[in-house]
Amino acid sequence: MSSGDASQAVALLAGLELLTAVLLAWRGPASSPRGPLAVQGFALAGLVAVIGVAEGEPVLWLVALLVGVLKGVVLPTLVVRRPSRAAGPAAPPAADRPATVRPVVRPAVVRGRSRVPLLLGAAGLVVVAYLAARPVTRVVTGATGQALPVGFALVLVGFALLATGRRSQSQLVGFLVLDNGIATTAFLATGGVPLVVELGVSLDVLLVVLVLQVLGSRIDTAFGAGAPGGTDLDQLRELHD
Amino acid sequence: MSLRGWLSLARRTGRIAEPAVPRGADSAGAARADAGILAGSVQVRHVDAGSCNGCEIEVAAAFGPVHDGERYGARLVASPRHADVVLVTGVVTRNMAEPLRRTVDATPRPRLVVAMGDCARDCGVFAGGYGVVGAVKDVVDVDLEIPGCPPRPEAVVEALRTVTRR
Amino acid sequence: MAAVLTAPLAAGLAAGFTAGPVVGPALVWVALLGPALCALAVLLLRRRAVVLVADVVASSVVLLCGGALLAGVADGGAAVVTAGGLLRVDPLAGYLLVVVGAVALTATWGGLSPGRARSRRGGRYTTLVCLFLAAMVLAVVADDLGVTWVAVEGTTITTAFLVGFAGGRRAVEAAWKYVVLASVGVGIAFLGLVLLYAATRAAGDPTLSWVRLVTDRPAVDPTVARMGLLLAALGFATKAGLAPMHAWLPDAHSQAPAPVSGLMSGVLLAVAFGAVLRIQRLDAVLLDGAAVRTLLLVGGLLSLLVAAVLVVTQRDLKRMLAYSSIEHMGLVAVAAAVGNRLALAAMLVHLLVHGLAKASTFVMAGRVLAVEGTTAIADVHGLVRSAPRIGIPFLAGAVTLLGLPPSGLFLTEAALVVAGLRSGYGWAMAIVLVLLLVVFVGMGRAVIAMTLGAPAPAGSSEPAAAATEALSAPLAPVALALAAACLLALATPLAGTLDSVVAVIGGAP
Amino acid sequence: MSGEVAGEVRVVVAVVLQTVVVVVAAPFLVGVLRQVRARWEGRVGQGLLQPWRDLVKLARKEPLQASGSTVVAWVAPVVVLGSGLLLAALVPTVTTAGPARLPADLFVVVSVLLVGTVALGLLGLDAGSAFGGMGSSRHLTIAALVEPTVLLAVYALSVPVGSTALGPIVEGRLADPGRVVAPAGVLAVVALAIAVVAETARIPVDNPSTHLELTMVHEAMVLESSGRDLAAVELGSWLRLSVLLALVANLVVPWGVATAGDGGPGLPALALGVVAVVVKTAASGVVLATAEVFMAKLRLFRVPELLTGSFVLAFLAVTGSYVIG
Repeated sequence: MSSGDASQAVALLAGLELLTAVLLAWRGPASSPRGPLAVQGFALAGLVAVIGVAEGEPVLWLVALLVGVLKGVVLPTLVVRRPSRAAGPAAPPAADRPATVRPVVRPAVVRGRSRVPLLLGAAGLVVVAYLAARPVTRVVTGATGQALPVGFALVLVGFALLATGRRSQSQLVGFLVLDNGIATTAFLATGGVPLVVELGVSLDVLLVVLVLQVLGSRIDTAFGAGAPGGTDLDQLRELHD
Repeated sequence: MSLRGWLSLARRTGRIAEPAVPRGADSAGAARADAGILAGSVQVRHVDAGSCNGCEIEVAAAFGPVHDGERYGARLVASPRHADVVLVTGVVTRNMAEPLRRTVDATPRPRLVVAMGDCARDCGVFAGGYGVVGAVKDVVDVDLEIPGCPPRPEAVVEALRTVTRR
Repeated sequence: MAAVLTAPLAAGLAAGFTAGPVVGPALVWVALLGPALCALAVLLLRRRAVVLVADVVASSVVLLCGGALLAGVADGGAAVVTAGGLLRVDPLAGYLLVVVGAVALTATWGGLSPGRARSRRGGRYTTLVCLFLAAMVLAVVADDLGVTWVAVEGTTITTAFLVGFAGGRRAVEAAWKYVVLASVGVGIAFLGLVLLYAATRAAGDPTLSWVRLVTDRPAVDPTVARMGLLLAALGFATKAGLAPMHAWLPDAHSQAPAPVSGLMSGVLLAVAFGAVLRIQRLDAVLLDGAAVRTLLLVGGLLSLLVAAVLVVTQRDLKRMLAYSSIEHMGLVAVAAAVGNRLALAAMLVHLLVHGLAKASTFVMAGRVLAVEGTTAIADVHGLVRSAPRIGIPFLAGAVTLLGLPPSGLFLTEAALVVAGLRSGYGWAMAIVLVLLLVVFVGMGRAVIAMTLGAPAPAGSSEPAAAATEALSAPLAPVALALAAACLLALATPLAGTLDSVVAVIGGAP
Repeated sequence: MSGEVAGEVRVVVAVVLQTVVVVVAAPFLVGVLRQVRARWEGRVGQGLLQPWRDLVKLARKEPLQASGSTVVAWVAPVVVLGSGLLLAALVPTVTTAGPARLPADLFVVVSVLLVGTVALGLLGLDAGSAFGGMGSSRHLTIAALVEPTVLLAVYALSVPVGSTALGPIVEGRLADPGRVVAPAGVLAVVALAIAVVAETARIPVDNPSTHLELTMVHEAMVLESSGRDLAAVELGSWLRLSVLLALVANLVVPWGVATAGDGGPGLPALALGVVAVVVKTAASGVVLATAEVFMAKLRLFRVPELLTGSFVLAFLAVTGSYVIG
């Protein structure tokens, strides 16, 4: 693979990641984030593979496989999974506090805010990312530096998704986009962190998503609403000063 | 249903339209000679002048997938300005007499008025009702009549085919 | 308490330490795997006795190994390196191990609860606490900053269910916010580490090893390295509870079970701050050190401000203690920013003393909750007279936290102010003093209202099982910890050890 | 005859041929769309010729005008048809060659589009009927949201070429196929495709076969037109649809288009260009109709969201074309 091909492939895959990030910001509250997330994950894995081929590092092929399985298959599946109430033992209420019985209300129509501000904000964030990445692109040599702003943009868009997400699922999606952005930056800027760290990071991300998934279902139980995409987190307002 | 579900449903269903029957003899002498320019393309504006909705169901069936009136060049439109045929169903009630007249006036010539169903032809069971002005022919000139209460979709399609000549 | 308890043991171990090169690495592995094995034992054995004491055993193991390692590496000893350089114990790591062990022992011993051990989920609780300890130990002894990051993220994962352990809407809400905010914050730190790695890669030697970065001083691109170090410091500061990234802290600390609150408040913050200290050292070595210093100074003063404002208006006891933690982390950050030897030494002692005092106070706050059924400040009166076994140690802990003499915090705060004045941070010290005074008044008023004065007329005469357990729970750990918190700062023989720790993080004279 | 003049003649011939091809093919494209939809629904369908039959019939009918309508009622259809014809001549569908005096510049093309849009809006308002005014208001709202997207998307495509004319952009993609899959190009084409769907009043922005006045956009504006006025408006709209669809098809699959070359395109190239554009446009019509079958029309309040999304994509394409190519 020539360096021209490699840089073109990197640009294409990075563009795909950016596109899926925008799609995730664009998506209505009722549509599943699984497809775009999976595409983003596979694009990231493809990026790793391309870098592996371009730099002749067979270790990166292994990492690409790991990333593809984790971010292309496992995590998107975990995000959309709705654990059934009966399956997991719900946390029993504390003995000293009587459990309030709430009717389980499932709204038929998912309320959704307008995505326009978020979308326009995402566009602005991408510009910010391009500006912020400029000093880094200066020091990164090789075919990958040009696409580096995409990693930054993903981080910022993920952050925006997380901050504006009203449901447990949207926040989870934001977290994954953020994480994909960091991973993209890592692979584009450095050709990947050391393998030990990479393995640990992958494990951590998987566990965090699992933990959040379980907590999300507990929130559903505690707040008594099982809307698609999880309970409206605006209800989480018992703790404040 | 998922997209894959829709695709497989569409594939399994295939074409559900009835096979096309050859057009019968030109039974409708009422179709005027100057309607010849309508051959092959007829836009239909449907007017409910006071129907019980039985005919409406049959109109919908005539343009539904099974009878598929569109394959003979007929098409329902949303405005009388776009129409060649005013398809009137039901007896003409007091409130609808004037709108019906205006609708027919708003239809550019050459145009045809088709009275569909027994009510539209001779008031049917509603004859003599206090709110009834009369049959369609008492209000506007009628070119073609489709008998039946309600007429079968095949009859609707057949009548329109005498205009489209397909 | 650490020194009091472990001095003889540590001396013995240190003797063996110098005898052969095997002992040091072995101690590191014991400190790391001990808690993990305790977790495994709980999972496998499921005996009530094991469930009850496993976390105490794990804490003791960490304390002993930490003491021995500190004794070995301090005062000119060579750092212990193992696992191909991934793990490395220098004096700072040894000291933080001692802090982890000592505070964890206080929290777990004081939080011993036969009732919880009997319950269905007691095993899960103990397992998670042991894993939490293991993650903290890994975060401290890792030399590779990437491994440190993985371990810090691991502390979030292991504490997530501990924060939500009580169940119910408030606990699960706190857990959700904690995991989301902490993992995002720590994610930012990883982005920073990635940039740092990219900078070192461009300089020709890609590495995240802290010691290699400090000793080799690669010629990194200053802009990228500064971005990376700032992001990394910011991310780890989230986990250390510095404002304005502190939003998760009051929720998590107020909803977690008391011993876990004590652990998180007393050591998790310190462990995360240890990572910040290493980042600060890198900033000083690779660049001019101004960026992270400014970040710490601003973050520290902001934390003090946030704590001062919210402690005064606080209505919940555990939230008040959480804001007190933010206040103390703010002090620590300011001390790190001042950065001379006196300030750094004061900061190190402050970390330990605050951890011991905070863990004791949280343990006592848990008993207050068990006895009174509430942590609302306004609903608790006259504890000293109604339940002296709880009221007196609680008052003692709170007074220690407030920094009244003979508390060690009084000395460290005084030393910090002196150090700040010497280094030309007079204006900052003025702000610190004013805000400390506000916190002192706000917290003091609440504590006095709760402990002194006449008790409320007793409502229900039937004490709950939890209350009975709380009234008979051991006081020894709290007493020991508070005694250590008062005496430790006076222990002059430790000065040499402190000197070597300060040398690691580069205290300019 | 000098070579220069001969070249110009060939260019004019090519442009005239292109216009004729588009005019002849546009109703067939609509026939394809309706036929594909009918087949997905299990119907037989009306056949590809039907739009042509409708047009011929409409042209032969007496045009009626609503009382109170003004000169706009017969001028606007002519303007709509004229803008469609001009688009057919300007936009590279069969050939990328164009007369030098009338550049197929980005801004010219968008202006021509806008002239048709505004004429249609005025036509809806003219009769003073409630639905017409409502349709015009919606139509112009959508247009106001779409035009910036079209401008940005084509601008992003023009960056690597260095020219805002559509012909060189298509030629550039033909010369360097890497640009077709370059992220900026992909983003811009996706944005452009959404803008085209909105501009030509297709699902999910508008439903061309609706009978419910309250949901109408395009249909509501032409409710009062009849006879040859209606024929002109319909043909104008179909021309728009065909030209824009062919443009998107040419951007995605530029192969086969007759390039300007030296001295204008030759006859074999033009013949190939005709076949290619017919095949490409028909294929994209099949894709569009299939997509429409499986989609629901968006609520009007959600349309700005869709169009903002496409605007963001176009914006990213512009930023991306400067940074990652």
